[in-house]
Amino acid sequence: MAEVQKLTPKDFKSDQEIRWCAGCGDHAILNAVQKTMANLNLPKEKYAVVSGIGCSSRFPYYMNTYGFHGIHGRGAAIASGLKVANPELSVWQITGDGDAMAIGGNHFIHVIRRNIDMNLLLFNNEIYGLTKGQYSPTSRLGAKSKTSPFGTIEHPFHPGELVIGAQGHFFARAIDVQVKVTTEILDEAARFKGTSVVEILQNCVIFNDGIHEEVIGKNVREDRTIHLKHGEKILFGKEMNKGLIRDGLKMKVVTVGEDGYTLEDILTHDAYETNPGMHLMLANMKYPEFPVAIGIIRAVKSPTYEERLVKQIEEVQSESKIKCMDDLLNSGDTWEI
Amino acid sequence: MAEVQKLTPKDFKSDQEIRWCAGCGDHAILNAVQKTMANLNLPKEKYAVVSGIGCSSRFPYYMNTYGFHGIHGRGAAIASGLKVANPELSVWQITGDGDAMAIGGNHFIHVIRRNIDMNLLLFNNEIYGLTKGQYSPTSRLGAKSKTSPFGTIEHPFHPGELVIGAQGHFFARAIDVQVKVTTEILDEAARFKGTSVVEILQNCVIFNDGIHEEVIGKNVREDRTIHLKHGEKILFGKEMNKGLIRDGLKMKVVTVGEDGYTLEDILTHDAYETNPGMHLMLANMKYPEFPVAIGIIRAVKSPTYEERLVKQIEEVQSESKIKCMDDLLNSGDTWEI
Amino acid sequence: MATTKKKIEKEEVVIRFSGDSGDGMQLTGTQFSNTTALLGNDVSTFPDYPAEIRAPQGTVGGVSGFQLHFGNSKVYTPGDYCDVLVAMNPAALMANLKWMKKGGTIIVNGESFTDKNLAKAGYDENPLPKFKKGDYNIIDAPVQTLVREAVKGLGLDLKSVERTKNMFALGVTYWLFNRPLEHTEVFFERKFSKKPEVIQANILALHAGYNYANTVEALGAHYVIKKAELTKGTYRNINGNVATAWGLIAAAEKAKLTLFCGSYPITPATEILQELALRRDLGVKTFQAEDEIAGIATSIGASFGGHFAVTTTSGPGLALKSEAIGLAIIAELPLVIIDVQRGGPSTGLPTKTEQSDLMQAIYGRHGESPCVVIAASSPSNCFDYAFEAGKISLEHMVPVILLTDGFLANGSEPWRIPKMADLPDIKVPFIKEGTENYLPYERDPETLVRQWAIPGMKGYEHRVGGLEKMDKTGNVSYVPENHELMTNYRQQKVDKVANEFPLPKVHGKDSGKLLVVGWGGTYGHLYSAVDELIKQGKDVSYVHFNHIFPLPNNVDTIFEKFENILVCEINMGQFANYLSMHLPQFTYQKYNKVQGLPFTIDELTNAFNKILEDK
Amino acid sequence: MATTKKKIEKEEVVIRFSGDSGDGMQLTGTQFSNTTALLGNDVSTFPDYPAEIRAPQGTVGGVSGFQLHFGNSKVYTPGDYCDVLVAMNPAALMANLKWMKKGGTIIVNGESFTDKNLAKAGYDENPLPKFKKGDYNIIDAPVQTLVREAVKGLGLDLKSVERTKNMFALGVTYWLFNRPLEHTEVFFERKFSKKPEVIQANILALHAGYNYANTVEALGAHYVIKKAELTKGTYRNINGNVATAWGLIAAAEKAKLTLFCGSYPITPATEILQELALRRDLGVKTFQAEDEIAGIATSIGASFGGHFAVTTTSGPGLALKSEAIGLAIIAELPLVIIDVQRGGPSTGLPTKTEQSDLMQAIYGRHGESPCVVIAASSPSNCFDYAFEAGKISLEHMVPVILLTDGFLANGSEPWRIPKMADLPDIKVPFIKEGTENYLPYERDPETLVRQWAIPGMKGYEHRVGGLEKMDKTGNVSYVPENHELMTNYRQQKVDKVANEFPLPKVHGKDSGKLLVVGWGGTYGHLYSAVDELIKQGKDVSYVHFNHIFPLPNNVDTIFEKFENILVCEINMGQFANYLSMHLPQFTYQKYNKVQGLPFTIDELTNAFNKILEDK
Ligand SMILES: Cc1ncc(C[n+]2csc(CCOP(=O)(O)OP(=O)(O)O)c2C)c(N)n1
Ligand SMILES: Cc1ncc(C[n+]2csc(CCOP(=O)(O)OP(=O)(O)O)c2C)c(N)n1
Ligand code: SF4
Ligand code: SF4
Ligand SMILES: [Mg+2]
Ligand SMILES: [Mg+2]
Repeated sequence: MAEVQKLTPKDFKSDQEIRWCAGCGDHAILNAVQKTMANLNLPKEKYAVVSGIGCSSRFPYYMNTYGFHGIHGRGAAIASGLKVANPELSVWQITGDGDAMAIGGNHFIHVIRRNIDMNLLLFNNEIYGLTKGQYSPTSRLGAKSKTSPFGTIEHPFHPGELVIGAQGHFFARAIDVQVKVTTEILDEAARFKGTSVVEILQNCVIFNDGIHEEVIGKNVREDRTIHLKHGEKILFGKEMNKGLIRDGLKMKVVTVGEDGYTLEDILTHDAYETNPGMHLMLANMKYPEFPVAIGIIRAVKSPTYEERLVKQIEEVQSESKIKCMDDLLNSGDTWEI
Repeated sequence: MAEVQKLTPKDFKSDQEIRWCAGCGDHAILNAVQKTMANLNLPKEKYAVVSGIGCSSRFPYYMNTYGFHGIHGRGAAIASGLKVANPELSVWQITGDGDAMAIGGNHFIHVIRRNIDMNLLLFNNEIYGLTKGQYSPTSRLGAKSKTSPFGTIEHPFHPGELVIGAQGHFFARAIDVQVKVTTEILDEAARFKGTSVVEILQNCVIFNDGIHEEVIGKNVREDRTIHLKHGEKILFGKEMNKGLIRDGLKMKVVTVGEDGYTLEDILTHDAYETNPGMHLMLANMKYPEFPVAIGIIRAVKSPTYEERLVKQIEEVQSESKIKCMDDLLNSGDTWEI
Repeated sequence: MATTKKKIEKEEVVIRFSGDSGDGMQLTGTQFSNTTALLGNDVSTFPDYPAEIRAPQGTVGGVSGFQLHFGNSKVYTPGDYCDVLVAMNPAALMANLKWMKKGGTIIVNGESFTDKNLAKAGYDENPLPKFKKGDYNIIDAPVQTLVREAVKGLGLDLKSVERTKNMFALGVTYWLFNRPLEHTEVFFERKFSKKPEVIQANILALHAGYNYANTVEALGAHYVIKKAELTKGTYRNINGNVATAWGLIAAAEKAKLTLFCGSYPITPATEILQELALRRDLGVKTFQAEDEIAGIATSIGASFGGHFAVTTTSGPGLALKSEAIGLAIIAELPLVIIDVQRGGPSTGLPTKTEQSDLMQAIYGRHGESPCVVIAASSPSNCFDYAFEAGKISLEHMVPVILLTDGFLANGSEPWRIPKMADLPDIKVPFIKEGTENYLPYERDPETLVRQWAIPGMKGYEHRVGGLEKMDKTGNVSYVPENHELMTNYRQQKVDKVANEFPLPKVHGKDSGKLLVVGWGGTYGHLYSAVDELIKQGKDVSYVHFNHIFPLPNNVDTIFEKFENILVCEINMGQFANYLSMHLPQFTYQKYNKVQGLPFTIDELTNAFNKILEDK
Repeated sequence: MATTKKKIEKEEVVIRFSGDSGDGMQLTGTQFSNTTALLGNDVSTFPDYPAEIRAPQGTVGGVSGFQLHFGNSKVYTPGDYCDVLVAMNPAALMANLKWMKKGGTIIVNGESFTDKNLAKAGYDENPLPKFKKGDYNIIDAPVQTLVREAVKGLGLDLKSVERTKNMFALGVTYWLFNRPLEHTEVFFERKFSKKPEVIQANILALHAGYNYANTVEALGAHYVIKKAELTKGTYRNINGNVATAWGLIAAAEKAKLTLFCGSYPITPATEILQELALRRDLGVKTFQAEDEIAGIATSIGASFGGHFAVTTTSGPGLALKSEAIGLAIIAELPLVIIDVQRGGPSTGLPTKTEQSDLMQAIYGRHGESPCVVIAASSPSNCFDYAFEAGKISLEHMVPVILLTDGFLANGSEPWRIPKMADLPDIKVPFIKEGTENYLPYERDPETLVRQWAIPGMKGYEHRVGGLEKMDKTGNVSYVPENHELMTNYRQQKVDKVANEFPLPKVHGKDSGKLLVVGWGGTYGHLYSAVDELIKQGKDVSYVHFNHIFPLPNNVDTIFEKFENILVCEINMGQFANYLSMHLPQFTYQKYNKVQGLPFTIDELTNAFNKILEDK
């Protein structure tokens, strides 16, 4: 690869005007992505950003990279084809909770299952933004929206749980406005070989304003979220004195120094553990019983689909006598006239 | 409801010739379903059997009930509409690993999420039978088939794991040829209010013969499977002396009476536990490390979609002034000319 | 309110409110049209907004408009050119000036004409001082200053104050056309009952605008538009989407069935689902599905279960439903599919109108899979055609596709409220109780319709599905001759629906030089354009199609009496091509427009005149 | 092997092997045709089997058949009526007797004519003794007994022994037509190299059949069919699906691109995916997607990524792909979509053939979304049209739908192997290196084709997508006039492809009373039927279409010279209707069949004669 000139986030800004509402969480995520890419030391032309349809899916237009604004729900499939065709690219899929988990649900679970190396950024605002405010598969039970004027009657998906159910190897969670933290998380996601799903809690100021506020509000965030880091004790809170311990086959929150709990008792986060049980519990933690987990929850290495494909092709090619189309045409039973 | 005449399995046999291969596991499952229905004490016309496309999906034709042989992958959605329209029916969806988890993957996870009260029987033969032998989303990594002549390069889904990832409330596993056990399991599934998913390990004699044999083969079955029963110790083996114990946040297999383990140490199965962690581990158990779990792994009560819908309609109706179309037409701003 | 200026009578007026997407122009327009309708004028509206939630502020791309046309007799379109334009910023002026009538009134918020905003809008310099006297009557109002002044007692933050600018503009237009303020006042009182200061602010801004107009020099006169001579009755305003939703509920009530709608949101069809979701009180079951395929598949399941099932969508969603429509066709179950057309292909122009899904509706399925296709032609008659779609579907056990479009869906007009008792009955072909040996695919010899048995009915257990079925029994059959028989039955069953379709009426003479042909949402424009020429004594007539597949019987008897047939469509000529197939004995000329916009009367009359003048 | 009977020369013969689905008739038929092709005869085959993996044993519904037609000159169809029928059980006889030529030879496995089997087949009594002398030459062979005898030394279980019955039947027919056994022997040796006893058993059964035929009285004579006069060259047998797969690989090689196929299995298209999956050695990337939508969407992604991307399916799958085809059209990316048509609607008759997806292929999308549609017309020319589909798609940056059908897909024929060097080049319009200011939607003024830049290429970063795009830049645009411009460009770009299509050749005179018109997979039957009448001196000609949308230029110059035009299709008249649209100046008569079966020559010549005899 040619020597890469050091790029800046600005190099990743396209000339198109940004058409998200003022105050939309998408703006901050765009910044974080552009920062991450600038840090990654790859030339601009090696990036491809693929999306479906939704406010979030407008993303590729604002990136000065290769981009594909696909059709609703199919971003994961388009990105899969692109990555398999061109394994050298750094492929990013941008999607919304509707795009990924309503119409795109099948491609979402299948790309994860196949472990195709891409970064899947799921902007979760718990609403259909672009179509102006209908509930989504992540909207909470009872949520009122234009299509649920009397409240929804459906259990929402928890993205992390579905990712793990679909054999997910990488799952992380981030918060739109925390650009620095998000950039760190995206950096790890980008370096991870396999499908890295990052759920980003995103605010839709117009149709679902403040939906994450109870957990991530400035004043409460430190007590109601926990930033997981591999190999570190699972501690949180303003004073960093609350933590998670094992409780039978489950977990519970304790305060270090209270009820006889010491730092010793606190669990250490292991993002690399293959068994998904612990990661499922971490991904599922909900306020008020638990803090909501931010950071890399799961990152388990495994060969990617396209690596396996390339390897299989090489193996078969090295053994087969058929090297070109003429060989194939003349293989097997033929006769002369 | 009218007095129900005691029905026999024969009452549920339609006049159509059965078109599965001799030796196909589907035959035994058909028997088990007919037995279960006869036991349930519901009149015949209250049953509806819905399917997609696949060998397994031919099922409705062989049932002398209402039936709908849908299109590939859409059985779950058709059944959802039917049940919501007609909550009094006992709705059974029959599907294959391809029908449910390939093309039908999205409807599969969404019906589970919504917890619509139906019995979803997933015939898992790890192959596309009807189209003559291509690998499916449950085929094991490396499996050779007509479309993977050099072995697959994809991780398979584990149905139980995906069900739990999709907020599943009921998951069970059964073995095609064990008609009696399957009948028991189906009976519980039918009585459970909500989406009851039963994965049935099914043998395709033609395209994937013996795929489950290593685990369920007559001679090894007792040692390699475990029949879970709610409230009972998790024991298995010919002598019923092997069992599961907790090991940190995971589980392991021990022999009672060996290494100092006693019956006390053995875990008790709790199918009603809300937290899915334990059920995920049980559903995920794989030979040779673990025995494969048969029986009801998870059965957590929760209101169904259609119950909530009926309730919401009743509530709104009791409060609204609009009682008929004329009321609606004349509501709001109107004027006379 | 007392006003002091003189009054001028007008027959009809076109107003366009335009501003940034966030300026509340849709609300303003709706208020004006509701108030106007209440006064007894006929009104037609055309909301026109960008695809983004918030398109870039201050740019032409971000302009949101609401046009309305009202008069003292029936109005058929929202009008082409405006008598009055409200432009809340330079971009709105830039975008809309080309739609102004010479001599019309332009109300601008002069304070927004800053250098920055002018640049964003693409102006090199402020255009306001440049207008020639007599070109337009420009009312340059200091809107910001005046609303700030008006609401200053309320202690609102700046953002909330700014949000009332649209009410100022509305107040000006209310004065101009002598409309009462009460309706809008009541609207705010209801809508913001929990925020009294918001109510107050809007009402104060409204009055400020009204008073400003009353005071300012430039507005010399009120306009008076007499009531329209409309049929007696109770009226309401309705847009196409709400009318569609209500037509479906009405059909369910007439058929004595529960309405089920499995659907997935998509512009511009979403509002139908939203309107139905509000109607739990009428027992409507809406099911927001995971995608369009689940939308139709749940509806097919509900139809099998004995509900009146519908699914609503727009072009991309109709494409996704193609396979399942085939299932409903072969299962011979009732199902209504509503396609609110928008600009294609692919995501295309999602908020713009087009008629380009016609071929997809008729032919967009594999195999020989005929179903009925009909189209609405005005916002309010979406009610009638939705009702009819239900009636045909339930009575003939066949899927019906109803085509509307973005123009009808969002457009509104006053509508004489029907009485349910006056609507026709819907007779569902349920299996008669006591029937022995139910054969699910035995047909009525006349209509070829099969009888419907619903799960839960004792003694009629049977199976349906997508494989070819044996005549009468419905069992799976691969018998070659049976496949041909069933294929013919399915086609003929649909063809026979034509017997219920009226022959479309010709507007104008029933023979002559030129017959203009339209279908669906272009009715208002085509009618008005033809009518204008007829009034000028030109040799032109008009016929409009709401029944597409099958065509009504004997359409040839209409066509054969004209020298020229001109088919006008907002697409590349799909209906014309379709007519070529079914009535190949005629030659069809085409007039097409594919700009995401309705026709204008001007361009139509020009096109017609060209043919009329041809020797 | 030495044979002792006399020889009779024949020009052409039709044989049908038929039995239970489990009887191995497909294998038997394939062996006979391969052996026959190797001898230098021209062969055409028609496998015909039930939709179930194992349809009910012993019933008519469960009969699996393989028909083949071979001769000493070119054969165009698998034949209508059989000279020789092999019927392995009563059901096979019941199902196929109507296809027998009077006086033909029927080889039955008499031991299977038990009461139980007769009843299952629907016979009241054994029909064999009832045949009149001279009706047919019935060879009633004790197949079970003889194979058991033949293989008894091998210690096989009963099931394995039974499985060799088909080889006995093959042996009889080999004797009858004087075919060598070697080819089949070698086949078994290769296929079961790890099961020597299976090889032995099959070879012994084959010989047993051959020897039985040589011995038995009833078979008085060998038939001798001379070699066909075929163009010199290397030949192989190929069926339509394999030919399609290979045509795609050839196009990729010529374009110097990797072939990517995103697909989901579906009868009768699955074999294309399977064949491509075998070709990892040629670098082919097959991606078995989770559904048809992912199949096409991954292909669109791969196309964006610079691969030659294809997706393969049948009718229901094409329906599901509709929306995404629109995306490829507006993104102007190359993509080949292959639709192997089967009987519809819905699941329909999945293993049977039909031509009823034509309208869907041309019009089955929302919006104005034209793409190229072409169709193959023989098993082996699936190679040529798959190659051409690739060439058009890559050179014109446009999706191309290739229609084949179940009849072509499974049918096979000898094929003269082309040399890659003889195939035309494929010139992909890649952006030229060093281009500055790449505008992704700038077009070649001649062809309107845009230039292709692939992710990874430095300096050409750009975005594509489904929203309407600005001319040249490709940025999102809602400008009304631009939408019309781009809509026209997309249409004209497709229309211009017609310039590369040859005018189809007329078989027979180029003017006269009757022109028979066909398209796609009916070529062989229509050609043969017309040819037969031409040889009888009748005033009839034939023209066949492989290029459907756009039509080749100047087709009117062909049509205008005939009094009658008869369009023959395995559907309800879709191509005829389509022609009405595009060439409305002609009147099209229709001859249609919708039975899941190809035409027969008889029914065609009857239909033609009826028109010819009409005054
Ligand atoms: C086939 C199809 N169906 C429906 C739509 C309409 N649609 C566009 S975006 C969207 C949902 C957007 O929600 P989400 O994915 O959460 O994105 P957000 O706008 O919230 O970022 C819908 C329903 C469409 N464009 N295409
Ligand atoms: C839209 C569509 N795509 C593909 C098919 C072809 N098809 C029919 S069944 C099937 C897979 C069957 O596998 P599975 O669901 O596992 O059922 P099984 O036959 O193994 O019981 C496929 C791919 C189809 N009928 N329709
Ligand atoms: S509608 Fe919501 S999600 Fe969409 S741009 Fe606006 S704030 Fe963001
Ligand atoms: S192919 Fe397999 S799954 Fe299908 S009927 Fe036969 S044995 Fe059963
Ligand atoms: Mg969202
Ligand atoms: Mg299967």
